[in-house]
Amino acid sequence: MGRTPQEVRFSGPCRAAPKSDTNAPVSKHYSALALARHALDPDMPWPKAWESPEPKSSYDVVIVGGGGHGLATAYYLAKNHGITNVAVIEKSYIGSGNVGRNTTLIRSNYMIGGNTAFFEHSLKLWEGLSHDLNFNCMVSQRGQIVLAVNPVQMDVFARRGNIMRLNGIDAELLDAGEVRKLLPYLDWSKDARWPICGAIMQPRAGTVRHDAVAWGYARAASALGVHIIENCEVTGFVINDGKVSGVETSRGRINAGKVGIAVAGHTSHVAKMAGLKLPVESHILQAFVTEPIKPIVDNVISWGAELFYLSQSDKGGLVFGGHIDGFNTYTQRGQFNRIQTVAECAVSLMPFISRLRMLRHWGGIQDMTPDGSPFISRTPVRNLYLNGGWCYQGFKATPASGWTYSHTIAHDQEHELVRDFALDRFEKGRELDEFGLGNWTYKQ
Amino acid sequence: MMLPCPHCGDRDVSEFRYGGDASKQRPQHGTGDLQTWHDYFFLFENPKGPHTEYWQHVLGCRRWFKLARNTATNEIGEVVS
Amino acid sequence: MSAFRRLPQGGRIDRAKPVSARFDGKGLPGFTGDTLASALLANDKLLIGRSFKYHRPRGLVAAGIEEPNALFTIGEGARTEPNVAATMAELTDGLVAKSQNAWPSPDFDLMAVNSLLSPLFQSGFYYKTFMGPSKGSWMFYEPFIRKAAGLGKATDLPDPDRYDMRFAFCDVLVIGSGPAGLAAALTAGRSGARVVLAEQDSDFGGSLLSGNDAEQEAWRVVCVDELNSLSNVEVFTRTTVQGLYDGNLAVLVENRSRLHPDASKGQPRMVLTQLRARTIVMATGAIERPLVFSNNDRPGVMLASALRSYANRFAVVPDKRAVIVTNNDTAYQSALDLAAAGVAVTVADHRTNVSADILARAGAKGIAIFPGSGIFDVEGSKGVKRVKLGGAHAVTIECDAVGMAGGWSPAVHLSSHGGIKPKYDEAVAGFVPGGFPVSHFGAGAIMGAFGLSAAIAEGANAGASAAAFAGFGKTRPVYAPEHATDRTYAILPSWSSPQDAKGKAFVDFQSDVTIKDVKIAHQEGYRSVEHLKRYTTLGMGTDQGKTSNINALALMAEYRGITIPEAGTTTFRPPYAPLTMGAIAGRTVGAHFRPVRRSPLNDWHVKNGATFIDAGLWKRAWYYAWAGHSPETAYVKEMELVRNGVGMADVSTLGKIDIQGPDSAEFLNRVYVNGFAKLPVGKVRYGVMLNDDGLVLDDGTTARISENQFYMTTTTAQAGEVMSWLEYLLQCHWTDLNVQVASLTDEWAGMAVSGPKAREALQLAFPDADLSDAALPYMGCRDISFDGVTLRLLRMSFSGELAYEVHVAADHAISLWEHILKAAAPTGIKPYGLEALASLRIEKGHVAGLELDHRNTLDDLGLGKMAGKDKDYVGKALRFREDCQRPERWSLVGLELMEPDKKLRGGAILFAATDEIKGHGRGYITSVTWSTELNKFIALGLFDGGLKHEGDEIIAAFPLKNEQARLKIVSPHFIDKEGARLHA
Amino acid sequence: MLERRSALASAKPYVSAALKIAERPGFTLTQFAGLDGDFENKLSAVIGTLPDKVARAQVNGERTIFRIGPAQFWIVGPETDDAASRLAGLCAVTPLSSSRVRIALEGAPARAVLARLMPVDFDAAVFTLGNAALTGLHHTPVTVHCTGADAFDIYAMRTFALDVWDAVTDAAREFAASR
Repeated sequence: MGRTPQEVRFSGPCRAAPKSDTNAPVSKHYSALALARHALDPDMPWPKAWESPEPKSSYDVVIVGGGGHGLATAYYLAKNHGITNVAVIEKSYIGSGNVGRNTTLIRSNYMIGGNTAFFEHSLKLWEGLSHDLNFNCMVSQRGQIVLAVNPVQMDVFARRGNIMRLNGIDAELLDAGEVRKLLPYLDWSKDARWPICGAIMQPRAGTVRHDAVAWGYARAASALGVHIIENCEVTGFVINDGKVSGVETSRGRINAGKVGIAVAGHTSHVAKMAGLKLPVESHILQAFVTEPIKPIVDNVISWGAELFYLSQSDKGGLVFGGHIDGFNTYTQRGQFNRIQTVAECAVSLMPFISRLRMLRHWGGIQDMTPDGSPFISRTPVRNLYLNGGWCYQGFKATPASGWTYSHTIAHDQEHELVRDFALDRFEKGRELDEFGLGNWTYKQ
Repeated sequence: MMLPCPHCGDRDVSEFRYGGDASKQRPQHGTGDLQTWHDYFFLFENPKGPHTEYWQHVLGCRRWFKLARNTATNEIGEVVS
Repeated sequence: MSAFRRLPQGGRIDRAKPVSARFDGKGLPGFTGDTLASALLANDKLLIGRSFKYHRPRGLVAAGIEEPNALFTIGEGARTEPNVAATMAELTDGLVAKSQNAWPSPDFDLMAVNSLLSPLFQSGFYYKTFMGPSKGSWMFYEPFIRKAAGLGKATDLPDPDRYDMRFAFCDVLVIGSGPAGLAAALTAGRSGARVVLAEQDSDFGGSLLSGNDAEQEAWRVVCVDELNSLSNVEVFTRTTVQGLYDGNLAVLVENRSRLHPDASKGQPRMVLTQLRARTIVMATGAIERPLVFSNNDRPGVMLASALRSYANRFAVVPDKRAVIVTNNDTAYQSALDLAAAGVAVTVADHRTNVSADILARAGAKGIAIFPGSGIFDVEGSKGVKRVKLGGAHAVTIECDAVGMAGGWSPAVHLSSHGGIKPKYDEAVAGFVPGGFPVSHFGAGAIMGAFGLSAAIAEGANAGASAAAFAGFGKTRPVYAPEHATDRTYAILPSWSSPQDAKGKAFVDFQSDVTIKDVKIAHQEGYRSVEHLKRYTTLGMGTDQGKTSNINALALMAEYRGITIPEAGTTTFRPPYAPLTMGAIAGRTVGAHFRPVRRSPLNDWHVKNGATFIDAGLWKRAWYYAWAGHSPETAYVKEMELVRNGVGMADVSTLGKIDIQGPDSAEFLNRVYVNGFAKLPVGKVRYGVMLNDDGLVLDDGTTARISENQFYMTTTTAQAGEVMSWLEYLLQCHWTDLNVQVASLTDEWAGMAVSGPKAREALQLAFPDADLSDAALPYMGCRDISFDGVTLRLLRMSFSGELAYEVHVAADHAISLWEHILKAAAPTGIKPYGLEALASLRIEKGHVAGLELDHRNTLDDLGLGKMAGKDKDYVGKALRFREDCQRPERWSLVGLELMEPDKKLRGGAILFAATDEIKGHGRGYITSVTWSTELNKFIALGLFDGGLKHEGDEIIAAFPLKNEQARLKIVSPHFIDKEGARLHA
Repeated sequence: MLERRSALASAKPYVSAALKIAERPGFTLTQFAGLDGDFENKLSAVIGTLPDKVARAQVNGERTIFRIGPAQFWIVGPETDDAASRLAGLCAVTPLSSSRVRIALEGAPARAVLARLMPVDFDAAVFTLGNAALTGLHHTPVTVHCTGADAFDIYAMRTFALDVWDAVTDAAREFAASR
């Protein structure tokens, strides 16, 4: 052991960090081979996934918000537009917002003109993401099945599926018999309050390991030179003559040629510092996970009776969610009546779930807009850009959001895929109400 | 969350229907141009902190009332007349 | 050779009541009072499972809710419940338990090969591989990973058990019945306050149940007896407080599994209580932490407090010798109790200075103490054989069990559910509540008060304060037993021993996270406690990190060179322990999932062979047996009946609203786009409402009953919305209007009598009424009396035929319906259902739910002309937004199928004849029907530019079925454009 | 000839020695709402004392009066009640006799059963004779009225009556006589 027994101290607080051998070869590229090399030489350290530099005094672009969208934007700014002098400023740890609090679903079953192409682009980017980032985000295209509970709903689903097909997106209409073959464990009994009469399926939809998205983008962006600055809160914008030139932060002023906001959940709060009042309210959406069990649910399942969606994570827990609590709040604590509602859906749709146990429930604060659709656009302040208002769909939008937002920032012009995500659409009467729920933030 | 219905007393939030920000000034009927109505209907202060809002005791006396609540803590304040 | 044995006497087990359960197919004897865990240990079953990732042999670690390893599948068939902690399962006759995650058995697990590959499976390995060779490769690997992951196997059969839910209210909720909780509950109870005491264990007493002091036991019994005697106190065992929510809502779940409840007799397996407590006393105790050293997961290595519990409560002890490793004084209580039970005990104490008092007391019992030492390694693969001490004393000791005493973590979970973060307390070397709202109080170990007399004093104090806060100021405190002392703690904040490179030192047993994984997370920059948790999966298991969190974040803080408070802690989220989904859902499942709404005519429909369809909450008659048994064809017969004779439909589901008051006309004039101010008494008018955004909210009819009274109908779907909307406007904004509204949806039943013979039919039914066109013209309304009952006749038509709606108080609905059918039998009148109703309106071009979808303007629906130009109405300003006026918006059209051999379907996408069939098209079909009048499929749809294209031939595409059909755009009024039939 | 038909005509009877659950038909229910400041005086002139709060119903002879909001009352009287005609023209009068079904619960377990259904404190010391609450039962609006030590009336919406009956009898299943 090389030390005399008397010298041993059992570890306690504030001892020096473990020795890391900086001369050891470092596997920057992730692969099975790299894993094997590390397995054979357990002392060989892995490199940091992303660097944590001190902020510089100035950047070409500052992105406010180190969540999925902010990190993806920084990555694509560097990769697609060659803009690498970029800082992502995060008030907590990266991925501390909704990218780590969602139900991990990805899909592109969108019907309204302004949405379809954007979300399909996102799904295509998801399909190549692990390779692109050299980080396994576990993109699992296990298919999403949306269950219809009456014939009228089947027509509504058909319209959606037809639009998808007409836009080159996969969609299948299933009758009740076909659904039953796939999902025998649903409540097919006479007791079912609403009988399942069919479904629409998108085979390419699925799930992604959510945290990995933040980490993968951070690592890839960092490798391209982007600065990722955690524990740094933006406290104001430097605006002169209607033009932004930097941000005030808890770690001092940082100058910037352009500033992009990507803080969904807190968009109103941040935009207000730039003098903007927005069609956005902050609402809590709860999510739930059960104990891990062996594989039993192989698809993503959504229900037409009430907003309810479920999938099984690779770790084995059933992950599910429902509707927002329905009043604006910034507390990440949900109301128990909503938890009951969701449990009632789960057990009524899949009676076997009754015996499983919920391990955790948590809440994320999401931007709700009157029509349920987001914003990616310039703002009335020059060189200040807005990405927010994601409602229920922030996670699945992450890659396309970064892709189009980076374009919007780089070219000072909205990317063609997000032209309809305009800030002035309510003034113009161009709502994007994907589900026809009406212009209410708390009912969308 | 328990909400104080001015007529029925403290009741569980599940008995109520939410009606949104009550600090907004609805233009008088028959007045207000497109911009005024847009700002009234579509824009939100969305504060993190004190908020007044409408609730209806829909599974009860059906009264709408204005309530003060803190959106940062969900602490319930007074019914505002 | 055995490692554990049951003592011949002692413990809280009832030796007079033997119990036999089954474990892995073999009998498992024990006694009432045993848990599955204690029975296994008593039967010397040490190796009871395999670990999640490496399939290492594992044994019990704890005796309580924090158990990470001993997870079993309990029950069989539809009652299979995976992942149950053996420490929480009471041993009952017939209990069937199976081990998990091992094949073929925990003793001989082929998957243990994983252990050899363990260097590959370090934290985050899956983020670094399984990406090749091609883009979608994860889909190839995922099934293997999924199969390897997961803990137990669930059943996919429906749960046959019942779960109940209740609401409750109290003045003081006391959580936990240890010394502090008992003192709090009793002190509060003596004040007369309504008190609820919730205890997760099968008996009251908390840590007292694991002790062996007669005086303390007597104190416990006296307290419990007095609590039971107080009528204002409710006490619950086996009841876990799972979460605290806004408004002092505590969610309690009582587990009654041991009673083998019979669902058919209404007996629940669990009862969830939503308890609104005016005040809450948290006496949730503390959980002992393990220490981190090589092979600290060997079966037989457990918490020192667990060894004490098994010895004192269950009379199960290590066969010959136990080694206890500690960094604080509390371990000596375990050591002394084991010694008293005849077990040889050695203590390795991380601290170099152990108090003289302890040295003396331990020495007197023959306990050997090695100060300045810790365990460096444990040997023995399927059970402990020996431990190697290091530090000041490098000795090897043969033993049967190891007790770990790494200090105590106060159970702060519930105290932080409300959003108050716990704070680190140096003296406790753990997190204590970071504060309480004014109505919450803490007492005992949760506050870091680990001594008995301190806990009781704090408990009494908290109970008195809580009662006083709830308005019960007078009470008599509970005092500690005479000889109760406060045990000393004197913790040295130490977490791990230096490790050997080959051994594995576990931080989180259930998630198989080792100290090396924490190091890797640190190296790679996953340093915030949340990153650490998410990257390594630490604390994500069913034990929710109860034993692992503090050690892990202490280690991470150490690697980062910061203090524990600087590193912070993760957020504690409900539930406190795994919470059965069925218990949350309660009785609101299956047929009781959501309320069923039934028309007043429902019983008649049932008796007369109607097939029902769900429309929101309503059950509606879809079609009737007289017309056939297929939804594809029955409605066509019913349509023919209405077009050629007369039919009667149940329209009771329409929203109906009574509007009274001097300003009623002005009110209606504001909410409808069209004028109502001058509607004459005795007349009905069709009206459309907009939302403030200028989009269509709902349509319906309103009749003027008298100068100041109106009778409004809304669509079935929007009835509730419209009612609330009217109340909102009146109560919040238009307080100057003197109007009262009341819902009549349930008061009045409605029957639509439609068809050329409608008047004839009604005349037969009501021979005394003047139904002439002059007396009751189109859009006229009149109340008549029939057999002493008021009927409201409204001459209006949804079908386009001569038609009346007859409304009557719902009590009389069936009698009236039967009367009309009988009296008007000569006309051939029969009932028609919702499908025919909806199809007839398509032929007439009336919009309904599928067109009124919150996306359309008045003009989109061809109703623009209705809006009064010179009057104000809700939504007027925003109706004229730029895009809402675009001439090429999708607007209502009629559509006729041009190809008779084809079928039209709802949801088809419309294209111009020359368009390429792709993209979003120029509109879509909203509603389709076979037209009996036109003898072809017709539809309503929304099309780019609407009727500007009347006469154009277009294409409907339905790619989901590879169908396309040619259509012609026509007026949506397929029949009787001039309205001759309506006015007949 | 136009007989009345109960919304619970097809309800499955509930049989129990300890707890009676049964429809209590045969009442007139009328809503009276004020259209001027003098409303409550006019109403009490005809009806007698009015309840001063929602939580407490007033029994005047054969009539039970519920305050259901500001300037709004329900009067539940016998089938032959003439309150509506006597108040016609003095305020907004809305007959609602068909709109509600009255379900009575009586017996020792009644409070426990109610506590399983509604988020209201039904403790014997709190919800006493004469207390009333407007609340939700299985997502539908109901009025609960304490009519005796362990006796209660639930006024449920007619179209949900059978559903409420099912919810109540299901909640009371463990007290039902076994078949």
